[in-house]
Amino acid sequence: MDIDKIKEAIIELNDRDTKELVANALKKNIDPQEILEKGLIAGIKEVGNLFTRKEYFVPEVLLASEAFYSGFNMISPLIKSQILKKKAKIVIGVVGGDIHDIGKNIVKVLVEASGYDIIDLGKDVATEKFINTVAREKPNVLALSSLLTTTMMRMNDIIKGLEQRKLRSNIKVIIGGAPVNQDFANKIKADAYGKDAADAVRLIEKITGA
Amino acid sequence: MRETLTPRERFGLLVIDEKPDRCNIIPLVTSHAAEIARMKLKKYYTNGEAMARAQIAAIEEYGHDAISIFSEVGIIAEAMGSDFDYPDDDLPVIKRPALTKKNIEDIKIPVPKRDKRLPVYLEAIGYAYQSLGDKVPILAYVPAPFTTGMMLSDPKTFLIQTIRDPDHIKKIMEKSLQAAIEFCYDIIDAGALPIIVDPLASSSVVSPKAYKNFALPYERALIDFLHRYDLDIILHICGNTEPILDLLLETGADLVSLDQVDLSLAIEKLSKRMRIIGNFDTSKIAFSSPEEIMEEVKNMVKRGIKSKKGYIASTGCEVPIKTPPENVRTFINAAKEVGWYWE
Amino acid sequence: MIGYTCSYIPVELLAATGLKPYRLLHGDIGLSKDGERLLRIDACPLVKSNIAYIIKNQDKFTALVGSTGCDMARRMFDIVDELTDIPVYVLNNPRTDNPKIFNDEIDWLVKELEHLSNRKLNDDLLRLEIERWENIREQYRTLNKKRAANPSLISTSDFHKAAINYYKGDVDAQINITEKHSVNPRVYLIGSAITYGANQILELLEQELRIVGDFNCGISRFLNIEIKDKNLNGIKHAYYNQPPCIFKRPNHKFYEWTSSQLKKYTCDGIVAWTLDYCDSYEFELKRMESRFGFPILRIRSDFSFQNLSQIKTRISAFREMLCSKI
Amino acid sequence: MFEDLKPKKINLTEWSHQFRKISDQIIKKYKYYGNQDWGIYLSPPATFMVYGARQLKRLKFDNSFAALRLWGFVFNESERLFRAKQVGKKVIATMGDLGTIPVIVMSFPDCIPFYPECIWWTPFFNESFILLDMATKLGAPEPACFSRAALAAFYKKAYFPKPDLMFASTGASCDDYSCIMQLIEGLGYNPIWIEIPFRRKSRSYFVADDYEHTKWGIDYPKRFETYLMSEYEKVWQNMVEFTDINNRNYLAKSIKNANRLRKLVENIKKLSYEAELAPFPGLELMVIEFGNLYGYADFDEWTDIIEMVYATISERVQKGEGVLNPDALPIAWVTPSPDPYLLNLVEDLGCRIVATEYVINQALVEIEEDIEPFQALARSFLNASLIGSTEQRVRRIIEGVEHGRISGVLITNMLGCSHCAMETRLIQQMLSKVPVLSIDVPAPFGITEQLKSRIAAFVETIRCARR
Amino acid sequence: MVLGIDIGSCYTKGVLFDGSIKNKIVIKTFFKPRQAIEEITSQLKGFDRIAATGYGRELVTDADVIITEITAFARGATYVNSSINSIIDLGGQDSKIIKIRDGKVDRFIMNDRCAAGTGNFVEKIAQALGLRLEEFGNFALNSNKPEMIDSLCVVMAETEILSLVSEGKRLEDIVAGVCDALVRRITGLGAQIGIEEPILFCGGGALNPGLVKSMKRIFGDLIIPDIPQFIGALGAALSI
Repeated sequence: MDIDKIKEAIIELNDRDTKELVANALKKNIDPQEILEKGLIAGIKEVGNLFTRKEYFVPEVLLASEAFYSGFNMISPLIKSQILKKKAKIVIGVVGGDIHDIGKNIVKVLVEASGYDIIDLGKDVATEKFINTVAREKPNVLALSSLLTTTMMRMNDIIKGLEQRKLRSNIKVIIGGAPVNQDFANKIKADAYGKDAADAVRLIEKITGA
Repeated sequence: MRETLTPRERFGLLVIDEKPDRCNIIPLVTSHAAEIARMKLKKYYTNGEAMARAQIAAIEEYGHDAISIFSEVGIIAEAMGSDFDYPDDDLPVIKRPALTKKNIEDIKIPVPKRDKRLPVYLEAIGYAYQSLGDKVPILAYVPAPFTTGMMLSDPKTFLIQTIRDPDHIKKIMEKSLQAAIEFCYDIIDAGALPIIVDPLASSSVVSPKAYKNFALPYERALIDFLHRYDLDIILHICGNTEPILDLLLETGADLVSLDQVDLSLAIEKLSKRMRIIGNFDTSKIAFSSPEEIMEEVKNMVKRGIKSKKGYIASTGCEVPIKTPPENVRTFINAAKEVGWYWE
Repeated sequence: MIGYTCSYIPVELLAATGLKPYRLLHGDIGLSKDGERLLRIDACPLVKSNIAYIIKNQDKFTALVGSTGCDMARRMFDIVDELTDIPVYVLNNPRTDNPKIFNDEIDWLVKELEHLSNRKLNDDLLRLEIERWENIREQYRTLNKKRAANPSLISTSDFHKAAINYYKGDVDAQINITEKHSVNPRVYLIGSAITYGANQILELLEQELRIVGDFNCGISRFLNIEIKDKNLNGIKHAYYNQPPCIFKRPNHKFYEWTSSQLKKYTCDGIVAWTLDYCDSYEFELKRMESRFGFPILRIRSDFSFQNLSQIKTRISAFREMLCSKI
Repeated sequence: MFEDLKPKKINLTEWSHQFRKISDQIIKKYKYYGNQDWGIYLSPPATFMVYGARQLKRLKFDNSFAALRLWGFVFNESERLFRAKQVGKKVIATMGDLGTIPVIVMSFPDCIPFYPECIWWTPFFNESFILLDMATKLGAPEPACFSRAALAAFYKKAYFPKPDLMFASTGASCDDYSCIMQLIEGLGYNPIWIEIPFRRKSRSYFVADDYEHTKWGIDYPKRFETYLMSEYEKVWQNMVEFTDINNRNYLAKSIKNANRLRKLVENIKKLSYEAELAPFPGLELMVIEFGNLYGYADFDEWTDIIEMVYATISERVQKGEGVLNPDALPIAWVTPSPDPYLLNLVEDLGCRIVATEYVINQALVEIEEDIEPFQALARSFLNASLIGSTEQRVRRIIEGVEHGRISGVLITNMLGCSHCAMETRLIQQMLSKVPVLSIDVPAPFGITEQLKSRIAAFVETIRCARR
Repeated sequence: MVLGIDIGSCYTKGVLFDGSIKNKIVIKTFFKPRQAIEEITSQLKGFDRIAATGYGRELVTDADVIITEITAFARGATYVNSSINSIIDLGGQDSKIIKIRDGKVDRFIMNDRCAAGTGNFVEKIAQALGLRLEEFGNFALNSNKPEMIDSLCVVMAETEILSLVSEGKRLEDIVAGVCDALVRRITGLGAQIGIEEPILFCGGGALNPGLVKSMKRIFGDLIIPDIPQFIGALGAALSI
């Protein structure tokens, strides 16, 4: 009951309620693991679905993720050691010249909520920095975002750079953002295109086999 | 010679509901022009004459039907106080939005002839107009209030405020509208037709409800202002606009430029009152083979010219900077092959 | 003498007054420069020359008869009227397909001429003049057949020299033309007036080509006037129905007539001679090219022939071109 | 609107600024064909500059509301003609006669006459060779009247709709027009040709014709009147055939309408020329004179605008206000200038236009209302400038000079224009009591420093002569 | 081996031809065509026949064949590129436009007395502006906004140009405007016979990059041979 309310609070984009409900649930000694999975994560995943169904848009997801984090921040110290076993390592960032990171941030929330280890390089990230990070961190997935037609070409540069440094075969590259699509992904030889944040999580699950 | 008209004449016929010799062909060749002119991007967006020369070079190279004066959508927000970096080989990048430094009440309406890079646009228009103004229409892209508003703010805060603090958003909108009006005023004086661009109001970003509440009224107000001049106004919203197609009718725009939307659907819904501009996939123009482009553009144009109130063959969004020129040329040739109204 | 300017002005009527009809067909660079003292430089060189000639020879002319053939030719008399005391009669030419105005104008002209000459232009007098002029025209027609023969037996340059008698009203002068056979490419000459002083261009052309027919204000145009009824109505009818001036609107008939001539004379090409600022032909040249389907050699002139070597080159090239086609 | 402003000539930017003060309601008030969406014409010059009229950038305009209406309306003509056809009106081209046949055409409901050759303005306002170059390609020689632009416009079909019916007047008027119309026919159009006779002067040794006098004291052979009437009858019959309507009463009415405008314009000219200070700029006055030809394709709305102009001018005269300096020199202008900048320039350099001879007299004179309508039209047409002698053409200017009302004469010529080539020297001679400047109007872009100096020198000469 | 010689008003061109071009030379005529002919015949040796064309063609007394430049250009141009339908030749005193059908001259037209449509126009204006001819062409390349120059004659244009200079207009734009004005004359000329693509552009004018740019702006793609100046001489040689 309490946990359902937490899920609903997130869907209703209410961070204060979420915080209160999580506090209450903890007081009632409900298993943090359950609060997280069935409340917070279930909520944010549903938001992801609503987003896919074009019922929610970016602002809604932003508020939902605030609500999510308001609960998550209370819970994570309690369960860190036990369950946050990382499924895979993801590097994410917005390509150079582009500062539109909201979409990327939404992906980050959902991916993080789904239990991945995520390294966020932020926005306007130079091509070199992506490549160097991949070389150093050896992630399983590189997730690239861009909102501008003019900057989407950078994705191509990054993939070419990975090839040159012989890093390409060990990593999956997924891309997203308003101007790109499956066609574009094929053209630049990305492994996958995610049309929205929820889609991105599904893709990551698929290509990392987890 | 089959081509009878100049681009200017062609556009003129379109906006008085007459069929020109063939449809207008206006792929959104903006910063890509710098590539054609082999010019550093920084020079392109900081120097009006350079911007115009690049555009003229592109016209000479491709022979499309309009000059597009544009670099990026932050132009008004910058003049209102948002800080931008100017990379050499890249478009300006926002560093600090104005509203993270001060309150909306303290933001001043810019003076277009003076502030930041607004004069760059005006100079570019002036130069292009002197050079080709009799033959080619000049289109200057003006960010709509919603887009400017988002460029004035931390985007996340802005979007959250659309739900949490609508009154504050409206204050930002009012100011951005004023700024856009002032800019349009000078653009007209310099000789260009303003195009209203509102990419951040698309359904890729905000809900139709938010579009209706915060973007549409101000697009409409700006278009109303321009209609006082008896000008025909283009509204360009790239990204996904399918959910808001019906709402677009309420903007009062005379021409609407669309991106991710089914062209036939758009024609069905809008072409009684609006001319449709669009909507070739920009990633395709950048990456497809000329053969594929030829085929697909032809299909698009064949559908487009069925639109009752007129059609402009275009790309859904800007032609990406590094697009191979061969592809743009193919786009234009394809459209020229099938886009005829006159025998 | 009574001066006149246009193929639509019946010489028979002028002659019936007892005066000698004198066609104002002056055109050379000297007279033209003189004319520039009265007219802007962009006036027609023929008009400039004629004006200069009239002013210089005022005392020779009892009267002048002009027409509305073209704007400049009509306005020429406006100036003459201001600057001299010579009586001037300007006739409205047929400019559309409607004979009424022309017929009325002829009636008017007859009355004016009667007043001027104090002579009644009655049927007898007119018949006499018609016979006299028909007779001379018939002689020229015979010669013209030789010119048009294939191969051509006399040159247009020679024909032109002989025809000057007609234009200057020397009806009784002997016409002698020596035969000069030619197998050069056969061309038809069209365009602005070939003046008394412009024989040079004909000679130049006929060094390499043979002009077998022509249609312009000058040379053989008068041959097309054939008066059947020997009275005033006959005059009206013949003059109105001559092959139409290019200025008549619409000008389909000009094209039809010229096309038939080109066929009749088995021409290989056309030479278009135009004077500077002569609207009537300048405007039509492009259409002629496509309508007639023949190559056209254009020669534009102010009578100065400063570019003689270039003109020669063009004529040679035209010949080479025609020969390669024949 | 703007009653509080002092009369002034202002540039395009200033006009845009002033325009912002106008409310939406007022903008919507002025429309043509009653259409709210596209019928609006009250736009500042900047609008037309955006659509390609480049010269507007350097022109100056009167700052009255009436002038705003006037310019908006004039520049809107092309759209207005297309719209006319879209809403089912008939568009009739009446080429060459300049002022009379439109009156007949207007007697048929929903028939709109217009002059394709008036497009000669377009290359100048656009500062562009597009139309002129195209005309060259179609066969018009380069040294020919700028109205050859009409040939290109017919070919391009982008400046006015395909006329439903075309009349082309030819004969003793203007050869360039005649040739251009012939080439237009060659493009596949089908004009009905109307013949204009040459108006002979009466002289003592001419006895054969009866002569009559027009209102302006110009004599002509009486039978030409009858002849013109028969040509107008032909126009009428063609219109009847086309519209299936035959009502002569409409003709009397449209003559009345035409006269209303002609009287207004006559009064405007009189007021302006005789006022102490020039109440209205010469460029606008020229546009007003040409409006008499056909009301820029909406005769009623145009007359309404001219009424407003008249009110504005009357008020200014009453208040003793003007747009030019009090010491501006009164000059006459012979032959219209297709270059509007030249009219601006001449005023800037110290002249004031107080008499004009724009070769459209037939459209300025009142049509008699108490005689048979076709006869009245014929008699009005016989005042035309181009169909008679040069002396008749400039007689009124000569009178002005003799009465001391005119202290200089400016003649504009076009290279290759036949009547200019023949007349200009003669006019110079006839008017030689005052300084005369004859300049060739160059193609668009053409006003050079050299030309400016010549006009300045002309002004100095007049000043010296007056001293 | 044939010597084709083209005696133009400004330059005299010679081509040695024997199945292909063996040698070629161009010298200034300087109003002394006889000297020019002598110089060419002495410098280009080894020919056994001569074919002459150009305005001084009649002066080559020992020529085996004499043809006009119209025919010569048509022969030369179709040899260089057999697909062409029109030739535009921009020479010093003359400009000509030739329409080709089946490898033969179908129509041709030359400029009238006026020099405004010839290379002479450019030379005169370059002189007035104090530019060398080579500079002139490259200057024009640097302009996107040619000034409009519309006088129909060289002398008038000179006044107009000096007026533009005094108004402080950019030299590049003026020079580009001069090129455009010249091309407009050519368009007017070509309009009379109707130019058809593909077009070969030759003569000395084709060596001027500014003119080439202006020509391309109006006529679209042009074929410019490697030896634009020698088309006439080549065509003469081919006529034997």
